[in-house]
Amino acid sequence: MSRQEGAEVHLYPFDLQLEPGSLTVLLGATQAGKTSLLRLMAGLDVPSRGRIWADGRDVTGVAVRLRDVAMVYQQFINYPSMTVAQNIASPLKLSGRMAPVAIEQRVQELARRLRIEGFLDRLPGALSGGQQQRVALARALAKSASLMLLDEPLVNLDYKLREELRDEFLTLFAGGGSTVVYATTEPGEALLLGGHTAVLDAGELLQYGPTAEVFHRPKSIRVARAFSDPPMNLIPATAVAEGIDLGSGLVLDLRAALQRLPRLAGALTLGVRAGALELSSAQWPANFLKIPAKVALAEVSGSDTYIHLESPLGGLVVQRTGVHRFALGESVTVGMDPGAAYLFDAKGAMVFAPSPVHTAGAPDLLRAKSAQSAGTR
Amino acid sequence: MKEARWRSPFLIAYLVFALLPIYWMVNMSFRTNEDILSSFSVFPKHFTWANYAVILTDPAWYSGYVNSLIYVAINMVISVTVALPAAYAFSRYRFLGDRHVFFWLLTNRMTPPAIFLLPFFQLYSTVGLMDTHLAVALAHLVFNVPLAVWILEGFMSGIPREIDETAYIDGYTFPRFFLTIFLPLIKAGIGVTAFFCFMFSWVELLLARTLTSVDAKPIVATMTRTVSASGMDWAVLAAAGVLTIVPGAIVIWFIRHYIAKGFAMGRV
Amino acid sequence: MIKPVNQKAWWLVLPVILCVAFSAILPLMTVVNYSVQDIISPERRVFVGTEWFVAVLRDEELHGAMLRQFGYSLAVLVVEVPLGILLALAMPVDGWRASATLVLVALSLLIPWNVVGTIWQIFGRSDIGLLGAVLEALGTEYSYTGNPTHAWLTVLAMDVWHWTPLVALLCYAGLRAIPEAFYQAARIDGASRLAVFRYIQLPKLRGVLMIAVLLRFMDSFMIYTEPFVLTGGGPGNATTFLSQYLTQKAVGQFDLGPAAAFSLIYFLIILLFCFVLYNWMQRVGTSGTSAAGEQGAR
Amino acid sequence: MARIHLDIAHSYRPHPREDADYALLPMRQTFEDGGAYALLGPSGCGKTTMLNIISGLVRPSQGSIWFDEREVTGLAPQQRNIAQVFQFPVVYDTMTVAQNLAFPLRNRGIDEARARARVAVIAEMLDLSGQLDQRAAGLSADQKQKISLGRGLVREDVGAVLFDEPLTVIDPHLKWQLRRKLKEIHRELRLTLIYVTHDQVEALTFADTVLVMERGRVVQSGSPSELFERPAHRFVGHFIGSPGMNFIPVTLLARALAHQAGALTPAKPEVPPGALTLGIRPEYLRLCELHEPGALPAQIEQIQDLGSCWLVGARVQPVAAGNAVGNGVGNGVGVGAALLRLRLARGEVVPQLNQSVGLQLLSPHTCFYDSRDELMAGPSGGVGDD
Repeated sequence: MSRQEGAEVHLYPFDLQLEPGSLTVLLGATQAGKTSLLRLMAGLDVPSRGRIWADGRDVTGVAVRLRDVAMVYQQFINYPSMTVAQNIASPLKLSGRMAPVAIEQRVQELARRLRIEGFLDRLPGALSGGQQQRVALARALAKSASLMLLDEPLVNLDYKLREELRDEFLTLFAGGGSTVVYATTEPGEALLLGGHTAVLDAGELLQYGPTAEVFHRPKSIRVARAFSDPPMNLIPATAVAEGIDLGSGLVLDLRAALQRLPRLAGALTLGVRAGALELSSAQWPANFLKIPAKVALAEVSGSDTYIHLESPLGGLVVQRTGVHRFALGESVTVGMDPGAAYLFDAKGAMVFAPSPVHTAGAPDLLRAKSAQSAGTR
Repeated sequence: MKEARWRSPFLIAYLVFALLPIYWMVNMSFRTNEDILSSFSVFPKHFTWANYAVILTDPAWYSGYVNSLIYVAINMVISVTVALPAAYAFSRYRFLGDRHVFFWLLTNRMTPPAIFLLPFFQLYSTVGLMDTHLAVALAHLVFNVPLAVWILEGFMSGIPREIDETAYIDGYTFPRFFLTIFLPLIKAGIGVTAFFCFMFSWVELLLARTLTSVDAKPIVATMTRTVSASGMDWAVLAAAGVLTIVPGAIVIWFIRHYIAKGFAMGRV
Repeated sequence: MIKPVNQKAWWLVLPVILCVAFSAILPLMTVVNYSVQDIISPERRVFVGTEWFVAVLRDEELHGAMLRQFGYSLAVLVVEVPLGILLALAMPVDGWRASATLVLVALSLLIPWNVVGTIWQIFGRSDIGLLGAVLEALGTEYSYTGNPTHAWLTVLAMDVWHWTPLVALLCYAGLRAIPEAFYQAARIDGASRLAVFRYIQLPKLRGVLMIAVLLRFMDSFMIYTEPFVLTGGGPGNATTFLSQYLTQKAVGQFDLGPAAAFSLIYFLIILLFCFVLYNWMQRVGTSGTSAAGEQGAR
Repeated sequence: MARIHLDIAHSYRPHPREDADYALLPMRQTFEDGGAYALLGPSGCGKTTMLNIISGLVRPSQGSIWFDEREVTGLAPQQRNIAQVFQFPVVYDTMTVAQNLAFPLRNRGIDEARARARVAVIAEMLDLSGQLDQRAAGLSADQKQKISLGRGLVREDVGAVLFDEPLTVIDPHLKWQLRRKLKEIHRELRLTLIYVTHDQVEALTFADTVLVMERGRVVQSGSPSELFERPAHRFVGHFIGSPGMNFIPVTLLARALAHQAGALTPAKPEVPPGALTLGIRPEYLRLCELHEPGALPAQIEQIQDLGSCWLVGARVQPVAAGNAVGNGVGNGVGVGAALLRLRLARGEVVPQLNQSVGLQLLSPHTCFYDSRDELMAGPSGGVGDD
């Protein structure tokens, strides 16, 4: 399928070809145009310019109900006056192609897969948020439409439920029967879902490709910023002989890291992921850049600790596995591995990205890091 | 919030003020005219059903009620049925001149019936609708349809548009969606709307009286004419009055839970 | 998100347009037509241009009616709005008491307007009416048929009795719409009962109150039936308001031209207020929905 | 400033019979003066009820509440001298920001000058100084919420400030700044702060002590790292961390335990042999060669690239206690089937899909849970707590 839309307000013209039968994540902040795009795909809105094709057939003008799509919203949308069973059955009944018995079986089967078989004869209003969303999913799956659209389906659930349902998505969509488009604001969610990712920002399609690739080789600063949580550390720099000068006397030595690069010149932006920065470790090799910093806040996300720092280079964020305590204002040293550096040119285009494996630091350090990540500091 | 001291006394005081006049009429409706005029008393001494008997047996009287109920019913049905799709359109879509149409509808709710009096008289005479239930029902549409659209629009806007979209995606046609899914969702709204249509059509006198003479003469008109004609039969008049309150009281009891909601949108 | 544009929606509105067109536009056109003609008899009519308008605007009686009308409408607002608010505050919040009160309060709204008149006609008579009798007993020469002031006051009392519930119910609904958190926060901030009213309830009622005010103004502005039954506009012209005046002209004296011209003027006045009301609705409506959204998020 | 002690139970039903009738099961709880506490739990666990009981909006159906030596069970919120911030912004529309902030002070008859000074301080902290004279009504949701926070913090004499998911309406990328504000404020004002949330990030970031709640009970109360390192209850292990702790049923033989004791450093009380549940966090579960001692054979089922690390799912086949597998744990520990999650740091050797690998279940971080899901043995308290 290939789509090409331009809706003046919400979306700038672009061309996007979804991998058939795969899962595509639309990643972007709120107002990035994800919902607009989904609505266009569904046919709820009509593009102000351009056309939409499904399997080679132009569906631009086709009425929603004649299209082969299913959609799940972030609000839990069900028919309040129908029982769960009737809700799930309704698209099947309407298609008119199935015998009542067959419908009955399909409903049962879906309910089992989504673990709501217990509530089939209740009204959606009587269920918890998570269960309501399961019902909505079941109804969407019932059609087994060739295009399945999900608009931030988990955003209104608390995070444990999100984890649970997200894992189920992976199995539910593994079949590859239908093309799934999943809109989210969370980079983490995109990574967990895998598949392909399309990064949207302010109505522009910035990059589209396999999720891991988009993550590890962002085309531009905008992509890197949109597809990093915690936000990637971005530091203005200028090219010098042995690497790049970050100002305030800090120079990152890139000679070891990137021989295979055209000579750098002029103004650059250095990008380092929070996970690639390290705190106060004895065994840093010589080429590591050591940056003095003060702790502004240690955010604990359960499995990781994000340490927000103030440094001569501006605000930095460091990610550490496990739960760690830092006093506000505590001073620490940050170690930056040249091998983990992203470089963007003056126009914001990516000129160098570290090899994926490398982002955690020099190989000889791996054991050390994993040992260290085992908590004690 | 905690109950404040002044509340209950004030409430009771008001209720007395609200109910006393009504009670007085009820009281009189159970007395004979002579009794009323001769002696003054706060409760019926010689209790009698006679006045009600008069009304329920004399066709001139009870046909009045029947007529009123007929045109109120017709009006209610028409108002709600035409208002439903319109309200949906206003609550869901933007279209050329929507705001202006809505405003224009509201102006009709606000126009004094007196203004329409004359032209209605002419118009209905020419199309030969004079003195029919339909005439009054149609006349009352002037203020009831805008009202119905207004109230329903409020209720419909409270229902997420995603439900409509999901339905269309599931393959519902508009009519089927509207009847099987949407209407059940706004039951309350329809109830409230019907109530207000009933109320405003039931209480209106001016048009009802002007557009009818004999066959469709509403109770309200019957009463005023009795007043002007045969001296003052207070007792019967009171009984008639009491009977006009009954239907309203019944209706309001049924939708009491929705009233507040209906008013909540200030759509009255 | 914004509503999609869809011109097909017109088809849904069409029935309403037709209905109202038949029962409003046609008549209005006739009015306009009359207002510029002198109808001697159905056959013989003469075009007279704006003559009637001029005549009507010069008409002393009309000025009188107009003044009485405004005076009356203001009086209605001054009494009914505060009373309505108090009543709303006093009404129980839940349980059977709540619904019982609700019904009792709303009852007077459901009484046919002429019966309202009748009720007070009876109630106020000094020979057979409780009110009248009591006032007599207190030694006042009370008579709503004889004394203009009494008549005027009685009509006002009747209107208060009849319509205050509308204001009350509006406010009541408005109060119910205030999230509990506001009251809790106020308690924790140590706010007095008065402060709660002044800083939470009153501001939150702004919307409904505006609606109530304008509705009451409109309806009192077109009041007809009740005074008609009670006083017939008298004594003298004490209770002759615009609608009575118009009906007298139209049906009574049957001079259609002036009546029509007057109708239009009347209509334009109303239209003006309508416009104000509508724009208010728009604003209030939007703010209201945003508040609803906040709660919807729960 | 007050030390808050609860000895209560609460039920919204008149005559509670079984546990399900209780919103809060009977509990004792003490909040030390000047501490930063968080009540963490899924919706419906009773955390908000507990908060409202402390603030006096809800009166507990049983028991009593003490602020220092003073019993406040029967007292109304305004008499308790506490402040509370709600989930959704509560501002007085007709007032300016300044008037809003000053409102609690006014109601307590604090004189203008002092009120103004205090308002200035708070406004400065929440960087509202710019808007002080604006009408509160016009502001954005997160601005309004800042005002609510301000009204909560404005009183110096306040015994405690209670927060009910105050950051719900805040825009995600503003959240961490406000969290930082709250922490700074806590450090500067040293007020007792109690913070209700269902979001582990909020709780663990904000609080020195987190009370994890489930179905009306406090299942564990401790520092963030304690919750992470030695969850006192399976629910905590599951609820904290994403993904949560791995659980796998095991049976220990006496012999094996002795043999393994080295691994369970220092597990007091000694883990009794028999059936129990072993818990280990994805961060601590390590891959190893099948022939290494203690290796548990497993098959790789799922590999997810999380950017900064790998998330690997390994399927474990059941092993009866006593019979050796490889020379793995089998001889000591019988193991039930389970899908275990591992987190591998970037650059660690990542296995192939369907590859069979060895897992090291026993590490200094391994926890053991009894049939009542409560912790029997795990890493010594201090681990990771620094």
